[in-house]
Amino acid sequence: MTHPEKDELIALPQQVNDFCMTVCTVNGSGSATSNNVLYHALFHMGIPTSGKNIFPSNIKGLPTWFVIRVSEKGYLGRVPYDDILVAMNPETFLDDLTYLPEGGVIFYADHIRLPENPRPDLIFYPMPIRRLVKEAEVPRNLREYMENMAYVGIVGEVLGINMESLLYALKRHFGNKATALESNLKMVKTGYDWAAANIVKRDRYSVKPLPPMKDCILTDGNNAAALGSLFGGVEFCAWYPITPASSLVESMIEHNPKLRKDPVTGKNTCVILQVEDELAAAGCAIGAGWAGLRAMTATSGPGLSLMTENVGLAYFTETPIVIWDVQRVGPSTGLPTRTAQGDLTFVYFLGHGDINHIILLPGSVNECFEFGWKALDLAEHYQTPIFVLSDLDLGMNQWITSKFAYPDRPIDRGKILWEEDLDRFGGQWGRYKDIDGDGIPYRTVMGNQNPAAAYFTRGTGHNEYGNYSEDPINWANMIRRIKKKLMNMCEVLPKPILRAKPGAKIGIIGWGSTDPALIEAQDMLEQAGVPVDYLRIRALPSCRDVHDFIAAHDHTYVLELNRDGQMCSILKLEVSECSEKLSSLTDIGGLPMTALWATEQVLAKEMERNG
Amino acid sequence: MTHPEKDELIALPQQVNDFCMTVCTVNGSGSATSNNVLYHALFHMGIPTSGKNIFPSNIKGLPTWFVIRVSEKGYLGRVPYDDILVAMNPETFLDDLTYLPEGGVIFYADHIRLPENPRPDLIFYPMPIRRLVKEAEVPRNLREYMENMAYVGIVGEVLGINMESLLYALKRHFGNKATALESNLKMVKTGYDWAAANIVKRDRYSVKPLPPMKDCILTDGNNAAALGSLFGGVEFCAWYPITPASSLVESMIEHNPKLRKDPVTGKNTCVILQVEDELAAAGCAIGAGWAGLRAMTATSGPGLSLMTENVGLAYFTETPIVIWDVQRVGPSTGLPTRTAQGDLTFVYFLGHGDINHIILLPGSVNECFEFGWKALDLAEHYQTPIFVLSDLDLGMNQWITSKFAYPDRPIDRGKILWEEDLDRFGGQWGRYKDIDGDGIPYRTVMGNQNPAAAYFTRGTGHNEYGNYSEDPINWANMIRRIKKKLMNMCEVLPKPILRAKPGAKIGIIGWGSTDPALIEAQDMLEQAGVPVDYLRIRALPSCRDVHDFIAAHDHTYVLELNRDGQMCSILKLEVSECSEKLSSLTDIGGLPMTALWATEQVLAKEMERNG
Amino acid sequence: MDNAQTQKVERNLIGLSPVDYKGKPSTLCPGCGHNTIANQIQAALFELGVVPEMVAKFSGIGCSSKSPNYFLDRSFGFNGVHGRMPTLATGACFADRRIKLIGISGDGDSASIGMGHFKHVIRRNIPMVYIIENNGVYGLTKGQFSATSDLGLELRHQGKNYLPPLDLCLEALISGAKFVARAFAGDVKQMRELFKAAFVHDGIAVIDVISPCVTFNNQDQAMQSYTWGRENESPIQDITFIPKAQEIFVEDFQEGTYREVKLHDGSILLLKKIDRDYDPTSKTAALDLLTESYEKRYLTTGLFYIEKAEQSIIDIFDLGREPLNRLPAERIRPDLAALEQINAALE
Amino acid sequence: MDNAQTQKVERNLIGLSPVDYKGKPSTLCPGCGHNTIANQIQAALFELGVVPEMVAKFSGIGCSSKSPNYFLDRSFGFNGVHGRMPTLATGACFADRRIKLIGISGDGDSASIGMGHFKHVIRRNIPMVYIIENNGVYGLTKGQFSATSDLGLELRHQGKNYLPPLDLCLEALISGAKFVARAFAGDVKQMRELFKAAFVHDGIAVIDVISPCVTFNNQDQAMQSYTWGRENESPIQDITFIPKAQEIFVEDFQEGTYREVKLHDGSILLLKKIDRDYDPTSKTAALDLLTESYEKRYLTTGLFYIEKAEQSIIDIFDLGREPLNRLPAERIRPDLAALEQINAALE
Ligand SMILES: Cc1ncc(C[n+]2csc(CCOP(=O)(O)OP(=O)(O)O)c2C)c(N)n1
Ligand SMILES: Cc1ncc(C[n+]2csc(CCOP(=O)(O)OP(=O)(O)O)c2C)c(N)n1
Ligand code: SF4
Ligand code: SF4
Ligand SMILES: [Mg+2]
Ligand SMILES: [Mg+2]
Repeated sequence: MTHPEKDELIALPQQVNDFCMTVCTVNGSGSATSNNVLYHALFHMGIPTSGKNIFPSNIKGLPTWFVIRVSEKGYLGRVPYDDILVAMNPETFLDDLTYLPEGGVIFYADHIRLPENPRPDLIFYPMPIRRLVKEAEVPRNLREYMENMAYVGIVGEVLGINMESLLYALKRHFGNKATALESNLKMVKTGYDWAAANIVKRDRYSVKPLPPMKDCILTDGNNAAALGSLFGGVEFCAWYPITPASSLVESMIEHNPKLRKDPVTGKNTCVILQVEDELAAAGCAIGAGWAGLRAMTATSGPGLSLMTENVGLAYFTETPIVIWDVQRVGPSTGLPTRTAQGDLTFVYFLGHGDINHIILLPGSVNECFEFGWKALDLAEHYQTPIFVLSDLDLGMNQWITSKFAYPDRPIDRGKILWEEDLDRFGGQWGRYKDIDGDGIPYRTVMGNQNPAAAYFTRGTGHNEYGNYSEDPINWANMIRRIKKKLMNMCEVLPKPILRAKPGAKIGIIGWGSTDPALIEAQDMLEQAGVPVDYLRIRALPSCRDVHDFIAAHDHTYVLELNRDGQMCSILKLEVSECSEKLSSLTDIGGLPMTALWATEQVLAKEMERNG
Repeated sequence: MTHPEKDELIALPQQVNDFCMTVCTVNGSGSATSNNVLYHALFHMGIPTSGKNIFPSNIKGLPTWFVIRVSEKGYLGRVPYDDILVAMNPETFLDDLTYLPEGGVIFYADHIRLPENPRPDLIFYPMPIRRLVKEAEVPRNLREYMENMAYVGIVGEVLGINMESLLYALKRHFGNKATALESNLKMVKTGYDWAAANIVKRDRYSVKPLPPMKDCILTDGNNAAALGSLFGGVEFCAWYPITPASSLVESMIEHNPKLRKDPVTGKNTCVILQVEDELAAAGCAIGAGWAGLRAMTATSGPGLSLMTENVGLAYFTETPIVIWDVQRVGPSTGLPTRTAQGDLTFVYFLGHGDINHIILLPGSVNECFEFGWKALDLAEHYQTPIFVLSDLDLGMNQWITSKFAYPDRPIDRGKILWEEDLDRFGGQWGRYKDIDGDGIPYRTVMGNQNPAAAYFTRGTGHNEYGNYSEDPINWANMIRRIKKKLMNMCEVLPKPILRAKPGAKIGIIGWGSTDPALIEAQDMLEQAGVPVDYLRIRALPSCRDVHDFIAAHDHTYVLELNRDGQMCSILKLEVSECSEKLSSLTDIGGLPMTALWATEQVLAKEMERNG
Repeated sequence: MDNAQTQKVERNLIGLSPVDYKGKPSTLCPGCGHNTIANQIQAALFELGVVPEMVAKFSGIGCSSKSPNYFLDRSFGFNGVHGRMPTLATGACFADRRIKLIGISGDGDSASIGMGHFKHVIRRNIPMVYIIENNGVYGLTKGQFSATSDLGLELRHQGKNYLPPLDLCLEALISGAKFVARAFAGDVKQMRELFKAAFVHDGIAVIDVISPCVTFNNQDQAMQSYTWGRENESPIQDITFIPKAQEIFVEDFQEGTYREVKLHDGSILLLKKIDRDYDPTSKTAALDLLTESYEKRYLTTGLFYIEKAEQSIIDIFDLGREPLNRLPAERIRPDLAALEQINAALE
Repeated sequence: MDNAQTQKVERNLIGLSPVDYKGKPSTLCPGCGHNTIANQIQAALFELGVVPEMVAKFSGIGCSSKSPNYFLDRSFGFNGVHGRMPTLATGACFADRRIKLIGISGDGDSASIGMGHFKHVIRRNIPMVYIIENNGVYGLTKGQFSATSDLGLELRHQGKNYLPPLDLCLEALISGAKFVARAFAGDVKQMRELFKAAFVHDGIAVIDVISPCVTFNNQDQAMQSYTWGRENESPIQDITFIPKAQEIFVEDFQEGTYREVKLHDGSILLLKKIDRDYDPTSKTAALDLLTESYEKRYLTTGLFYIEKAEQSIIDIFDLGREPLNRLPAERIRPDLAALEQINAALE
């Protein structure tokens, strides 16, 4: 094996705090921990960083990639190349190499065979991983795992990650498990020391500490959603395991005991129940929501499909529930461990018969928290299912986000009537009467002892008092009122966020987890001489602002991670008078969006459009 | 009780072969038979007639209406009034009276109490039903039933229905049950004779025989769909009972033994299996379709909702199945015995992830037959779920329709490969390879003994050979090919039907069972000085013709029986460049559309539009 | 034996009259077994002196599932979608633990589309009375076979049933139900006593009631018809429910002919032996009896199995005694300090 | 006893070698019980001399449901959605009655989301081998409780399981299964013999295989772990499958220690008594045994119940011997005359 000459490469500029590194391992080998340590250490150094786990739908032994992007400018979307490769998996090695640009760096476990003629433009650092682990006298059953800790030390040293930050990250991970901390730390140090002594740095990538990121935390969207729900006073969650939604509920299970003891009695105030399937999960949540509990469930595409009939029931009986859909790639079982924004039109029209839904679209981990509690308020206020569409990228990957803010308003239980409230109505109350003219009726819940409180809830046609009715006019009134109730909501839902550029005549619209890619693309487009305004939609149905944005621009591109341009379709309906101003740009392969893709797509289309 | 003076009324013109009569009874009383006899007798007299049963979601004892419209001009949609009432149900009597126009006629069982001050503009004929039945010495358990036969005779006589035609209708109903025929005939005659002797005709409604309707038959859409499927060579149908789809499969069960014995072996060639739920119905159909049987299921909204996940599986594994959705009013359980066109957007986007479907939209009983066999061909040809959206009105009511035409082309099994076919491919075959460039791959089915035939089917990401793949490019290619395959179909699907009017600048679009109402409305509009062209869409996605129609007209109204204007929404997507030329007009109360409503709506909107 | 509760009285212990337990007028077919059941639920609750507001009713879809509308108008009710009744009850049971839940289902609703939920609500031992109004047919959709239809049954439009029926008591037992009984709509006294016992049982009580569909499945030979039931019913006990306050007074008490079962709230179920002595606390006895009656095709009725559960699902979740759905906002939203801790841990 | 089929041979009766029964390389965790099952299916079919093309494989979703990919690459397979495997097999069984169906499912797949279909595919007696790879946990979603998880089991992220497990053999038995067995991945010989018997059985054969998940549920005390299984397994018989062509030769044959069960195709299952004599044709015996082992918490394995069904569902539908999916168009489309008759009747 020949290494390219050092000075051939030195010509490329140094890249400090700006590169992408991918660690290639097999899953089930414990590499998740090592990668998180690397990632947290960078965060501790104050460097904007994102970490994305690209993993197979399998438990052990298949290729997994962990992609760390470091960007002083704060661009945290995915990039389609790797500056640095940490190669631990011989199987994918050759393929992984193809993602490296000129000057790229490879740290590889030295039991991996290099290709016959390695690209001369790359820098290879062999790592004597197995030897280091053996010398560290690690017990046999921990060896594979410790190999991963060894590369943490080596890579950390070469890149310039502080040992202090690595220690911090290890502590964060192992908490008070002292022996585990000690042995892992030892292994990291071994790697670190070995690298210091043996590796001559020939590459151009490195990190430098920055001032600490103020008020930032590091976590995943599912954890945030769990916490947001718990702070939202959720009292009941029924669920059925499914990737990538399971960890949302599992985070709830983790935090629930600490957060949700009744301060008065010390008893639990939130029930989390794993049930037999998603039909049951939705059914149980509806039963609970109907009975006056703040209720939710979380699932992904296949589970959502199974909830369809029950969603119709909740919609038409006006029962509050929150449904988190952490999207993965569909149709069908699809790619269970890959990300997409493919459930939007489905959810929008979910259920037979005339139906319309409210959908919240968090675009950051912080919004997962915020929409967690807001969704519960909205559900109870408007007495309807509220959907929150997150995705695997947002939900399961670690993101830097601003600290969770305490809810800025009290819990909203909506128009619930208790014994004494009913008396006020003097017998005038009817479960489905639009007393206030806002389309939202008053409701009572199970347990209310007022003899006027009880009513019979049903998914069949019913009149204002909940009694069975097949009367055509009654039917029409009932479902028109429900629609009115929900259309009234648009302006109350989270407003879109505008990021404007001077002189922009073109708009781009995005939603959800593609935000970092689109922010970066917007800057790239500006540099390319095509300034665009960027609007991120955060809820459907869309509000006036969205309409105005589209109307105000010559043309607007809707960029999203699906095949069919689903948001674009919905906008063509909701803002149909501007249909011709909308173009759809889509990317669907299961990976997060890249700014490069977005930029190229918009530029190409603009070329077309202008001639 | 005072009757209005005879000559006051005589001023109104005679209405021969042009009126609407509603028979008001309670369900479970056997009135269905009587009403059908009346209806068939009219058909036998050559008079265009439609019969609609408006019944409760209940088995016995609640109000039911049977509406017979007689129209020499052939207008067979619903009208929003009743010229003639046959009142057998005291409970609804007062309300029923409000639907009568001036000069309206009431035949009422004389045990019903008339209102204190009956409207003077109406004509009342009391019928001594109970006395007649008693005198006829009907066994006690048949009395309620025979009361209905008595009114058949009375009403028939007064309207001028031939006794010969009544006899024909009775024979058609009772077939070779001689005693039943005899006793019913006797009862009808008793009523007939009593009326002839005792009723002085004071009203203006009557029928006159016309030349026999050539090549017409009388049946319901569900029976037609069943027959169409059996003639389409369906080999497997799994189902779960649900109104209004049950009778579709029950018709199949009825005809199957006669129609589908293998001419060679005398063995059955079609399996009809009632299963535990709709999840199973779809699953079984997919299993069968996958294994090379022509497979189908039939359901309605709630069942369809439950099939959602399986539809995604069929779509993505490219498994042919046909799903009949006989629509009823939703959301949720809604009005199970009322009609609607409310599942269209739901079906269009049915399934999580990126998905798109083919939907056939029969608008007549005859089309139910035709689309019955065509759907099976399309499913196998394109290897995808094919939806056929009928509705309760079309499916369960009796309609006059032209004779069923024998399929004009051989059964199309699509690209199925058997042992010897595979050899031709010389090992090049892959289940999901687009060999022909039309997006449609070749498939093998279970039982094929060629060692190259077997493959592993899965709803997860797979490559051209069906092997598991998480590769982003492969994924994108796979689902883009599927979309291409289905978009290629538009022009092959049943084309829309145009009914043009000279000088029309305005278009109206409809689909499904509203056809008679829209045909009539078109004529009414013309008379009102607003000629419109009428396009009935028969399949989605829509073809070029639909686009051209919308583009060619100043404005187009889409009229349908739902709340949200679902077809209009889809057209706004598919023909989005013409969005602003489309307006939605909707009616949703569970009853069939009336021409009057359609006419008034279009006129009002035209007034608005023209300032 | 003849004791006070079975006599018609105008007012019960809590001063309510039978009308207070009524529902809307039934729209089911006259003679339908489901109406009898609705009546006996009213009677049982009246006799027990239960406050109607302390009951909630759940059902799926079917003629049977309509019946909650026909009793206890003063109780909350939720008539959901087909087969999913148990899930609604499961979610609701945590909202106010004082409320007693009654679920009404049909054989189609529970044995076909709802089979999975039926099994799992039992496994979770949700505190409710689960009544199946079993007529061996789909009533509301006009007479198709159900999974409890008799082998060989013939129905119009459907032909002949070639599949063996499921026995829902066996199904319940196997999945861990601790109160399993069968009643027959032709035997109202037994039904009512069973309902009372089920109502005070602490945990799920499953009662399979053979409830003839007079419109679609009441031919004399049909297993779920009145005639067949009357001819083939074989009750295993003569049952009397004795409320906790009341002295037991049995006129013809004979050694060995009675078994007493003490219920959760202190009431007693007095089981008078009929043919053979039967121990309703033995699961094996129940299995053997039900297997035998299934194979020999007779209709055993009575209390097949009863056992006290160690803890209810509400205890397992350690909820307070106050209804969860009434906790004020400040007791369900953690405070700012808690959030600050969370934030700190994620820094 | 030592007979030919259990020895490694290069070629079987139909001239195929073990490789002809292989699937794709497994991507399950090394040591996963599911891999053992896949291997034993291959071995059993190899030994039986079944043509791989005459087999079709069905599964739902889960690690277990992936395993059909890891055996019989020459057979058609359909890996559907979670819990609905039985429905796919049901639809497919009518297409070509010569094909033998194998369904593979997990405890999550069959006992939770798929419970209803599990029950009903049994009730319909669809001719297939139904194998549950039961590890008491959700493997593929990383270690949640399943409905067969042991009471009190603790799992990371999930806490403690407070619900009693379901016994899938009992469930199968109650719903009418006529071949019910349990195997343990730590006991391959028994498993293989059971597979062979199941394969020649004419109707649904349900085999619950305890198949440890080494990654998420293999702690020594866990009911579905290797260790617990090895310590608590109590096979009721020593099983030997004797193909129909072969002479029975039993070395240590002793009066009263063996039972012979004749299978549908003429093969024989030789059941050597272990602790007590057990009659696998008695449903009561099976119920009692399973109830006992459930309550006393030991792992019974073996053939619990076997009975010959009177007719298969394919007979009931009276299908021809030719595969339905190969009938040419003219045999499935009625002729013009038939349509004319229909039209005439509707005039
Ligand atoms: C998802 C769904 N499928 C089918 C139906 C149609 N349906 C209404 S009631 C019923 C069966 C009722 O049978 P059962 O539960 O035995 O009640 P019964 O009417 O006999 O009392 C069915 C299938 C439905 N409402 N929803
Ligand atoms: C409708 C649906 N819900 C949930 C899932 C997620 N999921 C995949 S596998 C699985 C459970 C598998 O458990 P089991 O059947 O016991 O198989 P094992 O992995 O343990 O072998 C679940 C819940 C899914 N794929 N589809
Ligand atoms: S159809 Fe049958 S089940 Fe339904 S109400 Fe009538 S008798 Fe009862
Ligand atoms: S996770 Fe468990 S069940 Fe899945 S492959 Fe690994 S050991 Fe087997
Ligand atoms: Mg029933
Ligand atoms: Mg499992």
